Amino acid sequence: MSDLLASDVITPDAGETPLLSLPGVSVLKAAPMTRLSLRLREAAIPAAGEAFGAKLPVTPLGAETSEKRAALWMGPDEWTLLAPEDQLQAVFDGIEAKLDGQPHSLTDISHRSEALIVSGPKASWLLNTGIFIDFSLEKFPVGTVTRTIFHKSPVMIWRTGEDTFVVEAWVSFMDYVAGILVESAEELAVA
Amino acid sequence: MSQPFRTEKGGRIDRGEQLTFTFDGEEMQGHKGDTLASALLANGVHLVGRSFKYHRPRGIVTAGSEEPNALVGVYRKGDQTPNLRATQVEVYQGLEAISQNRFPSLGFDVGAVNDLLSPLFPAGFYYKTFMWPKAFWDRVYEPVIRAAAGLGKPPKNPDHDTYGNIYAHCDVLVAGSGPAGLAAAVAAAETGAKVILCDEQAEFGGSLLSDENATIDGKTPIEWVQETIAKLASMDNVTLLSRTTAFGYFAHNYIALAERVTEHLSDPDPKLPRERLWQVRAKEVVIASGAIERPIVFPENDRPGILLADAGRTYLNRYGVKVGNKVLVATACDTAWQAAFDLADHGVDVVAIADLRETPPENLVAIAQARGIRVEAGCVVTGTLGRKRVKAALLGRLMTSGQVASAGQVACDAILMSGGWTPTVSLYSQSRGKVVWDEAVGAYVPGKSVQNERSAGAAKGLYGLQATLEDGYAAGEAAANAAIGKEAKVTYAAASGGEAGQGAVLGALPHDRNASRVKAFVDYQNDVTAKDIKLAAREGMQSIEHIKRYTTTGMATDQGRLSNMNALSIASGALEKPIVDVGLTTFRLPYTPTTFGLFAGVARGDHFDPVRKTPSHDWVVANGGVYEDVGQWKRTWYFPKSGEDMHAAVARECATVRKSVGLFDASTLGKIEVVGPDAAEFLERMYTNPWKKLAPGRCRYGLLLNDAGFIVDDGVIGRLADDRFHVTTTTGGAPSVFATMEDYLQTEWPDLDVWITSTTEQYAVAAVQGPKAREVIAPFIEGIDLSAEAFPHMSVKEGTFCGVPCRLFRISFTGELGFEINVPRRHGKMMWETLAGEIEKHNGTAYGTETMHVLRAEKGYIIVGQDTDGTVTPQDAGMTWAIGKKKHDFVGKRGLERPDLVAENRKQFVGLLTKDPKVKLEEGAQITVAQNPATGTPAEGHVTSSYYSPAMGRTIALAIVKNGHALHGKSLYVPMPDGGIEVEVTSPIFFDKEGARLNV
Amino acid sequence: MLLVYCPYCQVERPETEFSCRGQAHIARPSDPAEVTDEGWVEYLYMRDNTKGVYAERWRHIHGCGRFFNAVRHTVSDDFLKFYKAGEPMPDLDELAKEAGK
Amino acid sequence: MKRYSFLELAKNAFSAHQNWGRQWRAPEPKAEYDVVIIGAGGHGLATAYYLAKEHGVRNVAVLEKGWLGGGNTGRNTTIVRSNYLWEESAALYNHAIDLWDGLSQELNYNVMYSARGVMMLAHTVHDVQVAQRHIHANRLAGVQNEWLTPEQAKEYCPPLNISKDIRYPVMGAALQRVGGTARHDAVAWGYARGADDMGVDIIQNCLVTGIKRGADGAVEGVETAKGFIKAKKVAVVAAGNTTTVMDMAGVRMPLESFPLQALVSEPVKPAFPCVVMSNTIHAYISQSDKGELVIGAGTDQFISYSQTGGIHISNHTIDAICELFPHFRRMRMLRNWGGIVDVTPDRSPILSKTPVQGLYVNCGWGTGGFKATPGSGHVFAHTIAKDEPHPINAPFTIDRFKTGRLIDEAAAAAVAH
Repeated sequence: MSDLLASDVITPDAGETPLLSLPGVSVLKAAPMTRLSLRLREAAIPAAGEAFGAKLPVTPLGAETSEKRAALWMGPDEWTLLAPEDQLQAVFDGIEAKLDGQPHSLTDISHRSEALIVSGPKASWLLNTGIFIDFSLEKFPVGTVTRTIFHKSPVMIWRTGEDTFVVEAWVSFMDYVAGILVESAEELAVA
Repeated sequence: MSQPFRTEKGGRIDRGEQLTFTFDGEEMQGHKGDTLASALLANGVHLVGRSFKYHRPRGIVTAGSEEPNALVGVYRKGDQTPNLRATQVEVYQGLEAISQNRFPSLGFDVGAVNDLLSPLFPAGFYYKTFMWPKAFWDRVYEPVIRAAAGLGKPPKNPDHDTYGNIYAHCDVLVAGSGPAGLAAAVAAAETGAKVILCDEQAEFGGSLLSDENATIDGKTPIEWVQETIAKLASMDNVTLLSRTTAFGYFAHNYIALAERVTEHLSDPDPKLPRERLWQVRAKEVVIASGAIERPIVFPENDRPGILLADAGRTYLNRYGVKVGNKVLVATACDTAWQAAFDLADHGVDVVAIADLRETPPENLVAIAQARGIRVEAGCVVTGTLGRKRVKAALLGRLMTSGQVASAGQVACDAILMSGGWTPTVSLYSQSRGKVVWDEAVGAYVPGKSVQNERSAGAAKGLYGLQATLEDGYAAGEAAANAAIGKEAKVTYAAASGGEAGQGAVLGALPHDRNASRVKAFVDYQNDVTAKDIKLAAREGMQSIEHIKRYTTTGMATDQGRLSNMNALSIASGALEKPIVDVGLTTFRLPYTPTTFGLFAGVARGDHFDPVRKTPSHDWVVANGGVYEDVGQWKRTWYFPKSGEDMHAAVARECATVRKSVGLFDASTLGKIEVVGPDAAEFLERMYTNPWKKLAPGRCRYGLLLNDAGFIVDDGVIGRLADDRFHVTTTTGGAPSVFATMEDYLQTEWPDLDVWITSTTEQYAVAAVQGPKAREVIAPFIEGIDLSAEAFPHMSVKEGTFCGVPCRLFRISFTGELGFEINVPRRHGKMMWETLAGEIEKHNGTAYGTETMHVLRAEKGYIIVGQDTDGTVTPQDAGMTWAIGKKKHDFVGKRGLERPDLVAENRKQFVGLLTKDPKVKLEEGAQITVAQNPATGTPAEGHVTSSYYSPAMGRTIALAIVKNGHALHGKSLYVPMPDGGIEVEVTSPIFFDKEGARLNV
Repeated sequence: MLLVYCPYCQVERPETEFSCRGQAHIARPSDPAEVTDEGWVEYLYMRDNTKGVYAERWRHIHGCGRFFNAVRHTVSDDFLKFYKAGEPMPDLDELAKEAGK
Repeated sequence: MKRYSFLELAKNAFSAHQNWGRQWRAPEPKAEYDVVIIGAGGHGLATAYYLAKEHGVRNVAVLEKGWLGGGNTGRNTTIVRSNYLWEESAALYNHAIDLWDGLSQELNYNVMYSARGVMMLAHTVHDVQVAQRHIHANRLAGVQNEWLTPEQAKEYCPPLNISKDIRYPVMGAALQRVGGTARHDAVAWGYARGADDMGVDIIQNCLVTGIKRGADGAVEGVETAKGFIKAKKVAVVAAGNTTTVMDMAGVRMPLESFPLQALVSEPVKPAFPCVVMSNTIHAYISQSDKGELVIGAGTDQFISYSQTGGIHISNHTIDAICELFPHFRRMRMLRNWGGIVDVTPDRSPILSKTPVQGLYVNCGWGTGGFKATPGSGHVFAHTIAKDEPHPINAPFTIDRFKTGRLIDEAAAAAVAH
């Protein structure tokens, strides 16, 4: 899990058994967290970052992290802000207070999705069974975050380490995503 | 019989490992490394199948994936695969193969009578007959034709195997691992480029695996292949894929590969996929697909024992199998001579080399003579004898007059033929490139590259080992340079031997036989002869596409790779046009037939499409709820108690809601958070209704049109704050409403300061409906005064439910006092179970979508998509009240003003009551003025919804009826097969017309 | 499956991340009330459907969600240009010439 | 024209089939025609045939840029059915069914119309409602269509998986028994032979490059690869290329042209007795007389004239086929190809006069044109000959998009709640 130092927001859900645990790859459910969708105009970016406690990345597909905070670039005026589960109200109120008077939209989406932590030397191979993105480190360096498609489900992928990815999907898609990941990894168990 | 045709030594087979397999139930032996074809030949078996139309006995012709004849069915643990090429099936212990298209047996096939009747079956015969009597087509002719056609038997059982998928990116994809492909891969890999090398065969090396004579850098071809592969395998930037066919070349350099993972294994681990689809985005592609040898079109060229010369050489050198003991070589090309020499060197009696050229190369003639092989120059085969195996050939001498004179008969048990070579341009052609005729090569070769690809070696008509290697290196270098901008520093290997052969022939050979009696096959599998092609031309088929479709030449499972050039040449002669003016049919993907399962991949059962469940799912399952599929969602349809059918369950649920209280899972409804200073302005523009004056804490029903003016969605919208709305949509409409909003927002009104966020899955939603709804929720709600005065109908407030934050709506889709509680989704299970427990105390019930539909129908509320169908306006639906009268514009407003949308006689939304209260109309039933309308009478409308209404104690229906609003009280009819049902047109609101129950 | 470049994410992605929304630069009339029936049908339904170089709208629906425009040759399916929503339509003839089509 | 029959076939067998005549000529264009039809696909050739046969208009040329029947006619999955929802559509397609029945005899060319039944599956409550509505509407309109329970559907089509365990279980099906398939090439060839016999000139490899209009705006003729051809009337039947051709006359069309893919498996012995369609999971399958499973795939999302499409389209079609017919998973794809389908906003065709005098257009058939071939040609010939629509095609105007009187087959089936 050392890869995960990129963010202390995403942690394995202690109560859950791993969905998959093979020498090549493991799949763990992440613990619940605060997720906020923040939309605003360019002028408000610095203030919002200040209020949140992590800068809002302006580089496409970029992520900025600080202690207990991660701000993920989702689009040119869209960020997903991550924080520990119990800090929802504080973070929400803090940003709203700071951005008062500046056009913006802050929406709680904490429960909308669930996250998996896919890690191991075969992690990118496993993702590539359903995702058409080049996960080589040159093309998809650590820290890259993007939405994409996994088979027939929309997902979000955040590379938090060379061999570690956070895979998020809307809750009702998670059985599908996790199910196919586990099924596709089955052949890795063959010597 | 133990492999009587196996050579003493040599070949790529593992002689130490003997494998047992069966063919048509007969047990035989082969070796690891054998294909089914090579093993059958080793056992002296040539007869392996029957042809498509005439059921002629057929044998193995090739050693590759272009094999037209040797198609077999393979059985494995109850799974059956038809039409596999014996030349590609690898032998494993216990392999079970059967021949096809024969009855009762391969040796005695009653279908062979077709061969005798063949004068009646020329190309396209079926277009000219089977028309009388008319009724016989469906009942007699077609069933007979269908039973006779087809090759193997279709699989009978569901497939047990799984199929994998992998998306990959590379700099250079090399398709084919013969000399050109290997050289290209090495050159590209040396630059550091990411290389994928694939080959359809089990072993890399292509033609090098069957060449015993040449040397490369002083090594045997096989040694060089092994060294090269070992080197490539050691490089991190190289992926080697054997048994992997590049079968499709799509736009933007997107290549699909089929990897056969377990098919060659005797007992594969079930965890392994049977095949894997590689979908590769390659920056550059090197097509090194080689060339294939052409058959010669002479009479009776289809008997078992007649093979391509190179196939004979491959069986000998690669598999250690002699194709016969007395072999005739019939050729127009130098390369076949080497096959003759190799066979002779292995002790096979080469009875003659018949070369149609007047003067074959002297050096070859000298070598032949040195081996004591009879050489016949200017000589063609004019026919063959032997039913299930060739036993003799008729030879003919080409005269200067163009006539052929008989040159006697020669006994043989195999004939190797070579009409020259045809570059394999399938992948290039799939890449949308246009092939060009190369007179020097005598073939179509790749023209200009349309995508980022280049062909190398024999695939572009370049022959000879040295030239092929050099071209491969150059192609690999150029590809890597184009992909990553790096020059290669690779030393080219030098070859000796493997010279390019000269000589070729296209089209049907002349002969001295009765032309109307003999058959010279162009397309073996589809039984197309030279005569068929000439007939098509005579009948006015001028385009090669017409000839192909009329004769079916080139439409067999090899897609004409063996036959096209000969067919073109014959057509060219018949049409008296140069070959280039005849045209060329397009090579379609896949390159070779590709398993459906490979395309389907993991998509089956629950992984066919996501199964979207709501948080109540476990409870519903435990309580016997029945689901219906609504889009990807599972929604509870109804909750039968033991002994109840659907009707009883729904009646009980309806009555219970009206009487006390019901609980409904509304989580699937789409939810969109609209936030920003211009939120109200945005909704004002999107929806028909006015929004600006809606106070925070209040809700309103919203109607959404498209710009054509038709209803596309609806839902309740609550204003949480000046700049924040909670919008709901239909379940099915959620994604499209969101996309439509984004579209208008981003492209039409980017100046608006408003953003939308989907919150469909952020909240779980429970609807509590019924007179006791307030009592049910009251114990759990905090922070909201639930009294009618403080929280009237169409209100929304934020508070808590069991301590978790909630958005509480007072809204109703049932006509009863109703609340919809939104809690963050992870608390949805808790909320549902809490409420389910609570309603029990009030003799309430959980209810499903069917009850929801009945209750809303009693109130005349529309369901978009059921009562509307994309052709209904708000006026039609009787919802003029939903249109903001003072609004200058909203989506759909202009559309609504078009002539037909304001015309008389539009179909309008009404209620229907059957004269007999017990008769329930069928949904979708038509409505007419006459009780028993004549066929073809235009309908006045149709029944959109129909239910038994417990509250009304009778059936009710909703409908769309022409001028319906003016027809209240009038009678119409619903015509059914057993007579028209009289109905009265009414208001669509059946129950509590004043809405008193809502406002308690 | 085409390879599409998103000018916002600044990456090439497979077509399945995107939805194509037809011809670009067809603006909704700013005052629909002033538009004739002919004008409205033109806005709603009439499309150039060009066999050749064509400007069309794409949305990175499974990415950043943004609409943008692309110029594509509808016979070869080659993309000639990608540009953000709001930017003017490029000279299609010029682009065709550059691409040598 | 030499009549085709079994006797004739037997007779010719004795002369080694040397004496069969041409099925159609390869004429050079004349300077002038009464009617020039642009597009020698099934619809264009049928139009020419009925112009000559029913209206005595025989001075007709059919111009084809490639080879006759080489567009969508030779690329489609050959399904014939008429169980459309709206009365206007049902009348048009049922008119075609009436002509299909007996077409082989009419043309003296076996087009192999095989009424083996078309079954449209319902997987959801909404599907059932939509199917029932079609059945009721069809019954009133005199169009055969009936409801089958899953068990009855299975009996009619034994390979069908009606297990409740699949992702979208089959809840029933609408069966049109008179629906089925026909041999696509034979349709084009049969009409070509028949039209040619009555004097129609079919001119292949003759690209139209312009439509000439006179000072009064009326058409005067067409510019072609083989020179200018004068014509009193010009009829455009160019499917996916309609926009391009109509642009030459300055007429804007509400059309978009999408790539549509289809594929066949390797031939196998009879495995599939009828035609099965599922709009909900996008499957479309039958088996040809040759033994190939013929499968219709979807359209790509962008317009294109490339006649190819993406693999993801095939993937999604085949996964649906394998879900419904799991034993076909081991079958193999033999050929995959694409056509260009011209689609109107309401998914119904346009068979209409145009704002230009003497110019007629027949287009917008989307994915479903083959089945209408005889009916379409028949009423379009009427429209051209009389300069007014046949009652059956009167609703299929270009103008309907302006007035809003759509014939919206898609809307009626698509929207879910």
